[in-house]
Amino acid sequence: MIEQNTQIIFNKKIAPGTFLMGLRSAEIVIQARPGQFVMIRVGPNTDPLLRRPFSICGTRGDDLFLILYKVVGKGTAIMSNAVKGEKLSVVGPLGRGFELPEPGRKSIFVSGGIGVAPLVFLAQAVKSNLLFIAGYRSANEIVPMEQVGLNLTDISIATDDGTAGHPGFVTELLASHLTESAEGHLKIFTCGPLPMLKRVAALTIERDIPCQVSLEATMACGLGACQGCAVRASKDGNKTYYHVCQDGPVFDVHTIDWESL
Amino acid sequence: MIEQNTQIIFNKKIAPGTFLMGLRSAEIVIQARPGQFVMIRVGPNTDPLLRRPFSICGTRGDDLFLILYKVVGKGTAIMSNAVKGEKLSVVGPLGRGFELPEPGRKSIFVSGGIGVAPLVFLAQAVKSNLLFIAGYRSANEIVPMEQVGLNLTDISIATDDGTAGHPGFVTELLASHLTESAEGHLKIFTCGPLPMLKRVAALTIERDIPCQVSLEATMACGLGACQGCAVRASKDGNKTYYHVCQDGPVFDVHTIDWESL
Amino acid sequence: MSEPDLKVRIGPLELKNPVLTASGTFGYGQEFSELIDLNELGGIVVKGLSLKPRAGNPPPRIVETPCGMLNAIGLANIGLENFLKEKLPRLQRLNTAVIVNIYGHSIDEYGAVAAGLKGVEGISAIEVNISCPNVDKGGMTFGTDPDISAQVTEKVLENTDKPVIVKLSPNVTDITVIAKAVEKAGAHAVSLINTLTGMAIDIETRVPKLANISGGLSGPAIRPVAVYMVCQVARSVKIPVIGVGGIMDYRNALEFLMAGASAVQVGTANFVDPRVSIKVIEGLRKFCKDQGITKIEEITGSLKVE
Amino acid sequence: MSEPDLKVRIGPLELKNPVLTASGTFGYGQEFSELIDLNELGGIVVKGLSLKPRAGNPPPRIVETPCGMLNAIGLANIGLENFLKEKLPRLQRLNTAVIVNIYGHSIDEYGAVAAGLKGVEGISAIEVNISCPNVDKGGMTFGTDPDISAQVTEKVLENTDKPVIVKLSPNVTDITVIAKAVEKAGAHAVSLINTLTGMAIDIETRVPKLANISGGLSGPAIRPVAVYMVCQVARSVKIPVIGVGGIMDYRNALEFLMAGASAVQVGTANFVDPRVSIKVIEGLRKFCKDQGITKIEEITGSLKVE
Ligand SMILES: Cc1cc2nc3c(=O)[nH]c(=O)nc-3n(C[C@H](O)[C@H](O)[C@H](O)COP(=O)(O)OP(=O)(O)OC[C@H]3O[C@@H](n4cnc5c(N)ncnc54)[C@H](O)[C@@H]3O)c2cc1C
Ligand SMILES: Cc1cc2nc3c(=O)[nH]c(=O)nc-3n(C[C@H](O)[C@H](O)[C@H](O)COP(=O)(O)OP(=O)(O)OC[C@H]3O[C@@H](n4cnc5c(N)ncnc54)[C@H](O)[C@@H]3O)c2cc1C
Ligand SMILES: Cc1cc2nc3c(=O)[nH]c(=O)nc-3n(C[C@H](O)[C@H](O)[C@H](O)COP(=O)(O)O)c2cc1C
Ligand SMILES: Cc1cc2nc3c(=O)[nH]c(=O)nc-3n(C[C@H](O)[C@H](O)[C@H](O)COP(=O)(O)O)c2cc1C
Ligand code: FES
Ligand code: FES
Repeated sequence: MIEQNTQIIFNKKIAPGTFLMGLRSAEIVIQARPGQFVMIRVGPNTDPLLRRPFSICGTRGDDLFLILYKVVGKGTAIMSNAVKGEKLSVVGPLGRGFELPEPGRKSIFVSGGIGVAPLVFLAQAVKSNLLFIAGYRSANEIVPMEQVGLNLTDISIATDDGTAGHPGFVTELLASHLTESAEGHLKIFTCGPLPMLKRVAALTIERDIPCQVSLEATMACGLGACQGCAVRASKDGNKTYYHVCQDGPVFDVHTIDWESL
Repeated sequence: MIEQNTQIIFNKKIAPGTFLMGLRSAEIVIQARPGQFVMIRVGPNTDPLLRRPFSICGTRGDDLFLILYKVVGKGTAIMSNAVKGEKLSVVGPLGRGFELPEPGRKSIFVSGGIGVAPLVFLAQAVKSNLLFIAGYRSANEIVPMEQVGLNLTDISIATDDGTAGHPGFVTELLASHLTESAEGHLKIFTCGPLPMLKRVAALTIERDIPCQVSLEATMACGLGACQGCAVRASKDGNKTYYHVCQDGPVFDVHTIDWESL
Repeated sequence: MSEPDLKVRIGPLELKNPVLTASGTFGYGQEFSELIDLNELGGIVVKGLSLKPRAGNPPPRIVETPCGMLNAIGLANIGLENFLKEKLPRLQRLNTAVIVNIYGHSIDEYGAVAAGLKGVEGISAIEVNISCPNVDKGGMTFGTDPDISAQVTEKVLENTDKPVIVKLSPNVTDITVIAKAVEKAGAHAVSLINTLTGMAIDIETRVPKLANISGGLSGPAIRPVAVYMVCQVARSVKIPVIGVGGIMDYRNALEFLMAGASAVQVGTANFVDPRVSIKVIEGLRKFCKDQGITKIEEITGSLKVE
Repeated sequence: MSEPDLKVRIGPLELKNPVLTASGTFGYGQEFSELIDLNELGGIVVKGLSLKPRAGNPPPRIVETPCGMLNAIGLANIGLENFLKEKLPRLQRLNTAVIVNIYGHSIDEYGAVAAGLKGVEGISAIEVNISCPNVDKGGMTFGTDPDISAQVTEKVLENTDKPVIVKLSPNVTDITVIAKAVEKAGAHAVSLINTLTGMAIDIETRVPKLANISGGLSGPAIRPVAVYMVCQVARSVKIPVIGVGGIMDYRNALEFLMAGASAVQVGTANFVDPRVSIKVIEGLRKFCKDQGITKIEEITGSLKVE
């Protein structure tokens, strides 16, 4: 984990409202594991005040790491206006990443919207025996996988409005793959909006399929110091709350109290 | 007076730390009088919160007005990074400008540093029978007059460090022109840092030479509504305070209580 | 959908919409008349008025702070007589509520200013500033003591024929105590918050940045405090509450309405964007339309807390 | 010039420099150990400690506000026993002051936490949080009543062998009254300010943004209020004052020192820049050098007001 003023190598729009940013840091590239994130300070001003968390979406060569982000508010709007050569202070890599699938298991990646970001990085590590199911609200939101450095043979798309791929929810596509014969050999990795995650959690818990979920929470420190990013633990554990920044952002599906979310 | 989202036509560095910005507004160009100012909102953020006041430094054609500014803090730093095509909200023109000199009088313009800005605009109106004395801390701060659209024949420079023109204060140069024979035919126009203005005030008051001073004050509204920009009036008047934004920024030298400043 | 009804009632006072401009931040309205149509406003609260003219504090009177500003204007104003002569005629011609913010240095002076406005046409209500931290009375402000607050309220009520809004100070341990005291004394409404007391220091010269040493903090920085206090007060009194503090847009205004305010005042934001009050009104209208709200009054106090 | 002397004395406690990290914003120090050398700090104030572990409030616990943030962590902490076992050993190895921030739900519980830390090595002082707005006692916090504040202070003093710093709430009408009460009760120092109570509302869902409804406002937004209160308190008590609230850089820290603080705490800024506390120390050192100040203690209270 380091704090570094990293240089923007590129910052390009790859879909409406969606940007891919490359930042230079050999230190972060060496340490980064899929599922981990960084806290970015979007500028020198104190409004917005806090850093913003972003999953590491991949690395290039030995000193470039990627952030895939969607403009949703003040902070991301400022980031989208930053140009090559500017520097952004980054803290990371932070948190616990994904556990890689055991050999022989087929991985199914389930993403919703910008939740694709950490899974892209994971896909580069897993490489084979994986199916990537990416859901978007609409065709124009689709993140072009080649542009983020991923050449997948097995990828399915679902769109809420039916403008591309399967018309409907990504979880419907997932369900269609959870056949009884397959169940014992699967592992699910997922990231996306909460309603989607809840559905994936329900599907995998009821079928007893191993599943790793990357969660979001409002964060202040990202370091486990402020206890701001609490998420309720499932009753089985001995903790009441986990801290997403430190105990996560990736959790085993069973450790979370999904009802509380 | 209008509030308008004006487009930046150019924003170029013309000396170290000094920028000339051209903003498009036919409405402001029509209304603007030398000595008036505008309140600029440097960005959509609320930090910095308040607008910043800037003298109108001139107009070009029928829809471009100029701002000459020095980067001294947060707001001006943000402005200096703005690029052509961006828009800035401007309120203006505001305040009372200079009274033009009566025909036959010789005008002496005395500026210190960035205080040159309103006098440039005034010089374009006065045109003839004027001497411009511009003081700077050092040669590298000199604002190139051609670049701000002024071709003066009669201009003197003073620098505190002696790197250009008269070595020493601009007020020394001024004093050298206040010969007894000239006194009755002069009018002084001045803008600059407070110590300089105080000296000009002393020189002109003791010699009874008409003098118009452009003052600065911290401003919140620029409209005469908040009463934040108070400056103490001289004892003769019936007011205790003037408001720089409304009663000024240009004042007759006699109306101000210089001791209070 | 038909146009939503933006009218709100503040006790006996009806406003065409819930957006007022806050005292001290909008002069006498005329300063903004070239930039906006004043008649579109719910109302204008004019600069704090005292019996005699007051020159105010020496400069510097304002300093910017993170997402806020400190002011120590010192309640500079032209005094009752000049107000009636010079400012009121223009205000009377407006088709919007004109609320006169008043203050005094003694309870009697409050009464005297109110009396001076009695029967005067074109004044919709009196707002009583018991909360200004810049004017000392033995080091304390009227508005930090429930008894004195009640006495001021009673005195003003005795001397006026107009609805009385009491403007509360946030610089207290429990603002609901003061709110209840002025409600009991007969106030028709309360407005809150006035500024928080604050200070900034020039580290080069080691002197306070304001000549007055301390000043009142306003602007978006204080909004969370204001929303909290409005929510508390709205749950403790029955009279209408007017929310003030850091409103920059219609979304901020909605926070106050949902927290229990019947109307809002826009203050410091007028400096940042002189047209902000109109934009807030437009934003509220659009919000009502989009959400199918026919009367904006329905929003007041609609915050869901279990 | 030789290196300036940055040492400061807080009553019986000596700090190598006047920069502490504020409770609740720096965990137990270890969270920042990969990013800065903790030994360079003047000291670390650890997260508020109670007798038993506390899970804290449900999420959302934090929300950003203009130049600030609201938190309603609910004083989540691991409890006295786990602290001594799991966290203290690492803290004891540090070469910096370790100050334990404590709180209780009753005066006795304050005493019990203090007693549990009695005689424990490697704890330089106790900071008593009587000001947290998130924990209710009949709707009020201990720190808004001078008598109860004094009682808590006495109770802690009875049960400890360490210097006692009492941390004051800003949510009061007159903070000097509380400061004087805890001084009289024997406190060795006071620290201020804790957070201002505030609230934010999600206008789409009409629910408070914090599950706890209200929370504590911190960050640069509140700095002017903090500087003002530090200045007031420093003029009313003789014990040392530690300044807290919105410090983002050494210039802000200097405002507090000039206003009368002997040391400062950096809180929310640790989230914005985890290395900020070190930068503040470096900035103060450079300022002293540039201004020819040999002992930083000379800056305390050097504000010029006539
Ligand atoms: C561990 C982690 C990893 C993340 N990775 C990515 C990523 O790779 N790419 C990406 O685009 N985003 C990612 N996010 C979300 C990202 O942090 C937020 O979108 C960003 O902070 C918004 O900042 P803003 O200033 O633009 O929006 P704000 O102005 O702060 O908020 C705008 C709107 O977005 C909502 N919002 C803000 N933060 C979040 C959040 N964390 N979750 C859901 N809604 C939010 C707000 O409620 C508000 O409605 C991640 C979040 C976490 C916790
Ligand atoms: C009527 C008027 C006309 C002006 N015309 C011009 C102009 O044409 N060109 C130009 O460059 N500047 C002009 N100024 C000054 C300009 O407004 C300030 O430089 C600007 O507001 C600084 O903003 P900032 O955010 O960069 O600095 P801040 O971060 O606000 O302050 C940085 C430093 O500058 C000092 N400072 C801020 N404002 C002023 C001020 N008004 N006077 C003196 N010191 C100040 C602060 O005390 C601080 O030390 C004018 C001011 C007024 C009142
Ligand atoms: C420059 C200035 C002057 C003010 N003058 C007065 C006043 O005369 N009377 C009063 O009751 N409030 C006065 N206030 C307080 C405002 O009316 C308002 O209560 C406060 O600023 C909080 O709202 P805001 O954050 O929207 O500005 C003044 C505020 C400012 C900034
Ligand atoms: C997330 C968070 C948790 C806090 N927890 C505590 C605490 O446990 N005990 C305490 O006395 N103060 C606590 N505080 C208050 C800070 O120590 C400090 O007094 C306050 O935040 C103001 O300083 P700042 O603006 O620099 O953050 C907390 C503040 C924050 C932001
Ligand atoms: S964000 Fe601070 S503990 Fe997780
Ligand atoms: S800046 Fe508001 S009155 Fe002059």
